[in-house]
This record gives sequence, C-alpha cells and structure tokens, in this order.
Amino acid sequence: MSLDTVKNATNTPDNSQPFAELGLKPDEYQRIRDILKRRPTSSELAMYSVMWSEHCSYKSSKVHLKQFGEKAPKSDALLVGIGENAGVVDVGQGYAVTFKIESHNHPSFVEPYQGAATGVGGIVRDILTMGARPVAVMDPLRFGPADATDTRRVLPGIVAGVGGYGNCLGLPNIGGEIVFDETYIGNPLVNALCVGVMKHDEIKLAKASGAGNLVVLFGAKTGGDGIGGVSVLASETFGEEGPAKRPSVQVGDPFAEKVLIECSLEIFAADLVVGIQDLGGAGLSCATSELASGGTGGMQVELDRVPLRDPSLSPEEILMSESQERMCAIVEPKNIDKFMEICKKWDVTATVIGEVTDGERLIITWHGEVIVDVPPRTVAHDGPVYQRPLAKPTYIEEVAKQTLDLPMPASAAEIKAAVLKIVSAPNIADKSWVTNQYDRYVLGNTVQSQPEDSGMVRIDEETHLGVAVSTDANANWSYLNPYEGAKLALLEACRNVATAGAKPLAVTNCLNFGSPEDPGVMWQFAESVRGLADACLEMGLPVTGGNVSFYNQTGDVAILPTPVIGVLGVIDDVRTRTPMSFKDAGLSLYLIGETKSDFAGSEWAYLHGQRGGVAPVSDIPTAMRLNDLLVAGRTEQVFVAAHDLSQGGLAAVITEMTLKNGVGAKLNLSNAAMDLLSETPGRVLVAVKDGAKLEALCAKHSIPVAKIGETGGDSLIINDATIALTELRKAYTETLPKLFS
Amino acid sequence: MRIGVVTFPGSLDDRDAQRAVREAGGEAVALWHGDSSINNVDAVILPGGFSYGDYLRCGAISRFAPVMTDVIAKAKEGLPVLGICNGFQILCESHLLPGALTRNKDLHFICKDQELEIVNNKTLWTSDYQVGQHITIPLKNGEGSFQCDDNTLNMLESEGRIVARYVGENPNGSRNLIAGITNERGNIVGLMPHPEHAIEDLCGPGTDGLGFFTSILKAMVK
Amino acid sequence: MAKIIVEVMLKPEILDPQGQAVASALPRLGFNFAKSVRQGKRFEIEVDGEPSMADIEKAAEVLLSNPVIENYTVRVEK
Amino acid sequence: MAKIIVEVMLKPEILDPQGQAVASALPRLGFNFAKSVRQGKRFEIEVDGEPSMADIEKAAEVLLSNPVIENYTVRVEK
Ligand SMILES: Nc1ncnc2c1ncn2[C@@H]1O[C@H](COP(=O)(O)OP(=O)(O)O)[C@@H](O)[C@H]1O
Ligand SMILES: [Mg+2]
Repeated sequence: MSLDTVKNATNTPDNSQPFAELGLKPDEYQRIRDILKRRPTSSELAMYSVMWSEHCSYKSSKVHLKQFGEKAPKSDALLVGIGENAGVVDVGQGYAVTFKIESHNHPSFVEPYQGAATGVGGIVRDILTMGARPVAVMDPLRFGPADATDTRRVLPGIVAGVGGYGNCLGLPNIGGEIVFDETYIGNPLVNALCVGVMKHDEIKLAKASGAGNLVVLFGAKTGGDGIGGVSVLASETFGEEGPAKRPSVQVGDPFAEKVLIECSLEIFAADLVVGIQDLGGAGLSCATSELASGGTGGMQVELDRVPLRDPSLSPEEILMSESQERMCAIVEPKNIDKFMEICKKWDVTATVIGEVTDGERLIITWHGEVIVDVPPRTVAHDGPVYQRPLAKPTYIEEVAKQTLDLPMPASAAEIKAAVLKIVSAPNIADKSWVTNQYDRYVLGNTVQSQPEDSGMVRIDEETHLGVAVSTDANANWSYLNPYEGAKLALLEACRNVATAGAKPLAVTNCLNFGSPEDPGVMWQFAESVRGLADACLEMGLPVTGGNVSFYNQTGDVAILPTPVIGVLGVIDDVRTRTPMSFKDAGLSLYLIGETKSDFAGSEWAYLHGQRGGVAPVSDIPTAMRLNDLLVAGRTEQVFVAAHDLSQGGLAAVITEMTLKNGVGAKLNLSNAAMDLLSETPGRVLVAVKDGAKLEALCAKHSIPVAKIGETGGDSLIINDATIALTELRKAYTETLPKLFS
Repeated sequence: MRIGVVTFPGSLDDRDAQRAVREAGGEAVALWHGDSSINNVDAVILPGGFSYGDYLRCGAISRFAPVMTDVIAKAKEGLPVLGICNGFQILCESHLLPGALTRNKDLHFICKDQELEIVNNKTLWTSDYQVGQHITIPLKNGEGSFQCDDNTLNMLESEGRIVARYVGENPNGSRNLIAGITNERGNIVGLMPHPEHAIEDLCGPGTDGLGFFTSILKAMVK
Repeated sequence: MAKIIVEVMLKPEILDPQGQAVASALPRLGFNFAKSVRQGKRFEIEVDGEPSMADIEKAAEVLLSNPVIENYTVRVEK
Repeated sequence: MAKIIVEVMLKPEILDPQGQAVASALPRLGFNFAKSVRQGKRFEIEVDGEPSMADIEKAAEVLLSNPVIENYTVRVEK
C-alpha cells in the first residue's frame, strides 16, 4: 500500500476509508473530516480512532466522571489532580505520594500471564511518569467460580503474571483482593495499583513546551505489539465464542522496565526533562498528542527515526503499536548529551524523534513526507462525548423485594459447622497460595502486607513516616444498590487504612462494568460514580485519578458492577501502627460498632445461592467518627490489635486474628448466628489490655462498643462451641491449594 | 570496614544489603557491574534480584560483568564474598561455588519466612551464629532448588561445607535441604534466603539475619 | 521405545526478551556471529508403543504450547 | 543466511520439575502416551556469513548452557 500523505489526502478527498473497522462511528469520522477540513490520512485516521476509543477518550464516562472535579472537596493535600497520568498528594515532610489503579481485564482473559504482567507494567510507568519512585503494588482481582475449568486456566496465569512482573521490578506487593463470582467467568478483572514517592519539587508533568526542545523516545524498540489493541480490546464486547477480535497480545519485559525505571529516576534527579509521558494504550499516538496538547501545541516528529523491532511496520502501525517499556521525554538541547549518557549507562535505547515547535499543530513525517498534520488537542482531549441512555434495571426492584431464607446456626454443632463452612469458602479462605508468589519484602520498607487490612510502607527511615493503602469493592452490594455500594466500598477502604492507624487522605478508583451501550449497565455506572463523588465530598477526600473499564460482559450477561476503590492514608510513625492480630493471652476482645441483621449481599447468603434483599445503607458521619477513633486509639496506644469486619463478618475476622499468631480466643455472643455472619459495615474487632480506656475512647467519639470475649488457649471457643485452631487452620488454609496446586 | 555491594542491571535487594551492612556497623560501598575493579573494599556482597531479568539462567549473564573478573580473582585469593539469592546463583555460574540453582520444585516463586539451621559457623560470614542454631529469615525466589551430582554432594557433606539447611518441609526441592554452602576456605558463602531482610523487627521477621553482617565485620577486625 | 520431540518457539512477531538478552550478551563475550537469537522450549517425550500422532499434536497444542503467542513442531526421533 | 540450532537439556541425573509437571499433567488431560518428559531449551541463532563452528561450540558451552547441570548439542539448519 502506498504512503498516504497529507498531500495525497487533499488530492483524493473521496477515497473511502475503513473507519468503521477501526471502531469509529460515521459521525465521528465526519467530525475528523470537519476538524481537518479534508479526509484524514490513514495515519491520522489511526491516531484518531485509537485516541477516540472508549478506553482512551472516556467518551461514555466523561459526563459522569466530571462530578469528581465538580463535587471535589477543596483539599490542600492535593498537589496534582485528575487529568495527569496519576494524581499526587502531599503527605508531609516535603514528601509527595502518587497512586493509581488501572485495569487490564480483557488482555488477561486472552493471555492471562502476559495480560496481567503488562497490566502491572503499565500502571508502574504511569507512576514513574509523575517523577516518583514506585514503591509498592497491589492487585485487586476477580474470577469466575473457583472450581470452574476456565478459572483453573486463568487464575494461575494471572497470579504468575502479576508476580512475575512485579517481583522482577523489585516492587513489594502489599495487598489486593481475590473474589470469585459466576459473572466474572469469561470476564476476569485484573486491576493493578501502584504507589510512588517523591519530593514536592520532583513532580513531573506530561507537557511539551519550549520551541526547539527535543522529543526523545527511550526504552524498548517498537514492534507490532497489540496494534489496535487499545481500541479493539477495550471497545469490543466478547462474543460467546470468546473475544470478538483477538488482538496480537503484548508481551512484557520486566527487566527492560526495571532498567527503564532506574534510568528515568537518574535522569529526573539530574533534572534533565521538561516534560515526560509514558507510552501505554495508544502508544505514540497518545504520547505525542498528549505531550503536545499539554504544552503549547506545536510538535514535529520524524516517525522514521523510531527504532523498530520489526522493520516491516507501516507508519500507521508504528503510531498504534503498544510495545511495552517505552517512555517519551521533552529535553532541552543543552541537556541532551547528559540525557543520552545516562541512557547509555543503563543500556537503554534513546532516540531523538522530533522537536517542540511554535504553532499549534502536531506534524509527523515519514521519510520527509507529511503524513500527520493535526491540532493535537483534537486528538487527545476533544474526543466524542456521549450522553448514553440510562435506565434503572428492572432487577433492582425485584431483588429488593426478595426476603432471604438462610440457615441460622444455634446449637454448638451448627455454630462450629457454620464457621468452618464460611472460612473454607474460596472468597474467605486463606489467600497465601497466591500472595506467597509475590515478593513482599523487597525495598525493605514493608510494614504491612497481606493479610493485614491495608498495605503499609515506610517512606522515611529516619522520621518513620509512612503510607497505608487499601482497595475495596463489594460487588454484591453494588449489584443491589450501586449508589450505596460505591459509598460502602469507599468507607471500607478508608476503614481498612484507619484500622492500622493511618489517616485517610486521598482516593483513586477503577470502575469495572459491563457494556455502556446497555442502559441498565450505564445506570449502574452513573449511580456508582454519583455515590462515590457524594461520599468523597462528605468525607473531604479528593479523587486523584482512576480508570474505567467497560464491556466486561459475555453476550448480554454483564459482570456485577465492580467499582474498586483505593484509599491512601498517611501515618506519622509506622512503628506505632496497629497490627491485625495479637500474640498474647488474657487480652480483652471488644467489638466496636453495632451489629444489625445485614445478610443481603453477605458471603453467607452467597454460599446459599441468594443474591436478593436490601443492601446496608452507609452512615458516613458515624464512619468518620470511627476512623478518628481508630487513629486516636493508635496514637494513644489503646489497641494491641485491630481488624476490620467485612466479607465473612466476625466469623472470618476472629479466624484470621487467631490463626495469624496461633493464639486462640473465647467469645460469648448473645445472638451467635447474627453476630458471627452478619456483615453490617462499620465494625472493628479490637484486642486491648485496658478495657476502660477503650470504653472511654469510644464514648468520646460516641461509637457503640461491647466486650465479646478474651484471647488465649489453642482453640476458638464461641459460646459452647469449641474449634481447635488446628482444625480451624485446616479448613481455612486448604481450600486454594486444593483448587489450584 | 568497607563492604562493597555490587549492583547489576536488575539487582533488587542491593539497597537492602547496603542498609544491613550499615545496621551491623560497617561502611557500605556501592559497586557497579561495569566497574573494572572493586576498588579495595574489604569484602563484597552480590545481592539478590533478577539481574538481566534472570533470562537464560539466573546469574548466567551477570557472571560475565566486568566487575566480576576482579571479584572472581580476589575471591580465589581469599576476599570474603557473600552471594545472596541471585548472588548465590552468580557465584555458582562463576564456578566459585559448586552446583547450581534450578526451578523450585512446585515451579512457583516462593516468598515466605523460612526457618533455617546453621550447620557451619566456621565461615567468615557465619561466625556469630551457633552450630545448630535455628534462625528465621525471608526466602523469596523462583529458582532456589540447589542441585548437583552425587560426588559433589558427598564432598560438600563430608567437608562440612553446607552452611545452612532448611528446617521442616523442603521449600523448593534442594538436595539435602541445602540453603547455603561455602568454598573450601570459608571466605565465599552462597545463601538462597535473604538475611538482609531480617535485620529489624518492623520490616521483616525479626533480626535473625544480622549475624551474617556482624560476623564479617568481626572477622575483618581480627 | 520411541522418543517424540516437541519444539515450541514464540511466534516471530512476539517479543522474545530472553533471546534478546542472549543476543546482546554474546558480543560482550567476544562472540560476534549472531544476527538474532530466539529462545524456545524443547520437550523430549518418551513413549511406549505407537501413540497416535493426532494425540501428540493435540497435547502439543493444548498443553505444551500457548497458541496465542507460540508455534510448535512435533517429530518422532529414530 | 544460515541458522544455527543449539539444544540444551538438563543432564539425566538432574531433577527436572518442569518435565515432571508436564508428565503428570498429560494423563489428567486424557493423554496416556508419555512414559517420561524432559523439558529443555532451544535456541535459534541467525548468523550471517560462515561463522566458525568452534566459536559457536564455545558460546554454547560457556554461555548458553551450564556444564554443571546441562548438556548441549549444536547443529546448522539448512
Ligand atoms: N474512574 C476515574 N476516576 C477518576 N479519574 C479517572 C477515572 N478514569 C480515568 N480517570 C483519569 O482520566 C485521565 C486519563 O486516564 P487514562 O487515559 O487511563 O490515563 P493513562 O492513559 O495515563 O493511564 C487520568 O488522569 C485518570 O486518572
Ligand atoms: Mg499514562
């Protein structure tokens, strides 16, 4: 095929172009023609199609995501907000922390290992791009039923991929989630979170300013990886028989990324870049257009200078290639030699591919001929915006009417059986078969990781300043009530951070949903965003960034609405954090917060095949008082241990607390079934030496608290039911190895 | 006491090894794989990580790094060298230590707190431990299964050159539960688990690992 | 007793970080003969009797290789 | 332009967990033909001109294989 230059496009206005195959609607194609006042060249068409795809343009979600900005509480902590590669918050002592979640769901279904691996690689580059040193990762995951054949294919591959890439980068994995549900079969969710740390004055932005400055592409060579992947993958729903369009998958090279990280940090430290952008989805199309529109607008790129792994690539393919482990920097000419020197030291390929120009156009040439001449904003930011129709799905009212009919254990035998049943359920059971494949120690600053409520890393060895991060979603509640579900997920993530004694500071999210072309799904999405925005406003927490993943559905069956919420908290002295478990006998066990009969969306209901009922309703003022209480209790050293109650309720929590250090407990419960299995949000089980001190603290924050038992012995005793820890451990730890080894 | 820690492309636990040296009271000197010499440090640590991505075989490519020429030459003359995890793999690939480290028997990367028994405290790196002492330090690798032929194994056993063994279930399929070995002279030690991640209570399973670093510092003042 | 050899290589368009690492290490050791290196897997399968080639092909496709990124070849060794 | 094939297999006495894993997975998938499986590496090296076989043998011995646990074979592919 001959080169389609701008001149050629002008002379052949009527050539028909495959815009539909590239995922563009006729009116979108027409808009491109209006913008350019001619037909686009094939390279321009490639750029627009990939940048205007759902994944890159957020065309279906934009109108809703706006709320995060509009409702945003004013927060002095926010240094960089939504719109950059990741938000940045001030954590004190001159430190800034950046964190973000991104999804890599569809690629991980097609090729579990590489899909998950490159998912980790992508989010780490986003964090690096902000100027930060990545210091930890997390991996919220969702799978089909644990015993489904496809789960046996997908889960081990995804876990190996998350570990294979993260371990090789030397980033501790400090947490995540593993949840099984029918709706994720064929649509596993691989969300990856990365946290990075820098000093305030080290923050970098994606902008190309200063005419004459050089555009430098560095890192891996460009190959045919995932060409069109970004639009195809994220915009095409999967048919029954599997992915509608199987993309050429991207293969990650974690070693190349590790070297790229160290090389980039050395370049940042020498202050050699004006702007920087990672190459993720949409590759060079995204990097060049975002850099240019982030700056003054003018940029000239000689595409034939791009180092290729596969010399047969056409200019269109080079622009769309999603080859991993690449970065694009804007460098002043006076600094280019130093820049190249550092790249040479790290054996990183670096090439000047163009320069920043006056004017407002992004011009790309191929062997001297102009193949792209566009206003970069129109590619990067002026994509289509959809007001997708919303309709409350009929199931909402139906499930709300259903009344649950669940067995309520009463006798000692029933209580014992119920506890063993719930703690051996795949969703509750010990996840160390997975997490033991992740390095949690590297970098030497991991204070908490799995199975603690939140991951915690030290960021200053002298002052002991640290951050805690948790990600949460309760899709069962979101299914029953998306608005409350999103709020409750935020509250849980905050509580998980506060339980360790850290103060919640900022929010990120990854919104995983079905097809936005389904009004019911779109309603779930809109309600979730509204709930999250309202809750963030009420709690004074800024949303710093996030990601949206649509089309997670097989045929017309969508996944449960799964808004994964990440919360970052700061803790002034990590040495005083409250751990999840106790080592001593004779401590008093208190339940903070009130237990109601909340079985809708509970694990107990799920285990009995019941999805209906009315989800709990969030109580934000109380939740905020509880968080203050937890932080205060840590500072005043009231708690020996504290553990948040969520899926699996008290039964799961007391099991985890006793098994962690092999110290038993005795509980006296007035209503064993409800106390053990209900999942009323806003509760924390604590172990204390001085009960009076705790009661005073709770009174001060007007939070109900009740003594329910004490620690000690080698079994878990609940009223007159006795479970030896050995038996409890067997039930809790055997499930995953049995399924996946 | 100046202890060099070599950073290869893909080294990960190099900063942690330096921190451990400082915690033990020594001076940590960063060495670069491309350096032509170890500029007269008193001992060298080859840290853990995935040097060169563990591609081909763990340590196979790093072994040929410029700095290794000097490390290998001086190690043969008695320079104290500790290879941790990837460092152990590099020492085996360099044939400074016998045997090889291969895929864990269950084929997974393993990260866990591992109990070890110290079986030789005559090396420069283990003198602060008691023979028979049990310690717990992190084990984290995908290719930590120590393999060698029967003759080599008998030699290691009969010459008392096994430094530490895994206690309890064999985590990775290593022959005779071998977690670490030394050379005839006892100046070179290779260890699969990570003592540098057990030097403080906060960010690891206690301080059992510190002994490797205090041992060498004492050995060098003598 | 026959021996079956299954060779699995990454498809040509797929990135091969291992092969690249080897290719760039060779010159550093003074070996300059390699234009490019690809690294793959080789399985030696001892079989008794006369297994059906179809079976072995199937096994190579579903277990020994990942058709998304790899190609395989099967042959019987005399 | 010639292509050189280097095959590297673990020595028979060295434990091969990958081969074992394959051997035990095959029957589970209904394939019962395998008596034993060994997994090794295969390198495809593109060379231009006529490299000295001695060079290639040397590279296979010092870099591509580890004599402590592996054997290798080198051949030129037509
Ligand atoms: N659900 C969301 N909530 C808040 N911000 C979001 C969300 N989804 C996307 N964003 C923001 O939109 C911008 C573009 O997202 P994205 O294209 O994923 O960035 P990148 O390509 O660097 O990953 C980012 O600043 C991202 O944080
Ligand atoms: Mg980005």
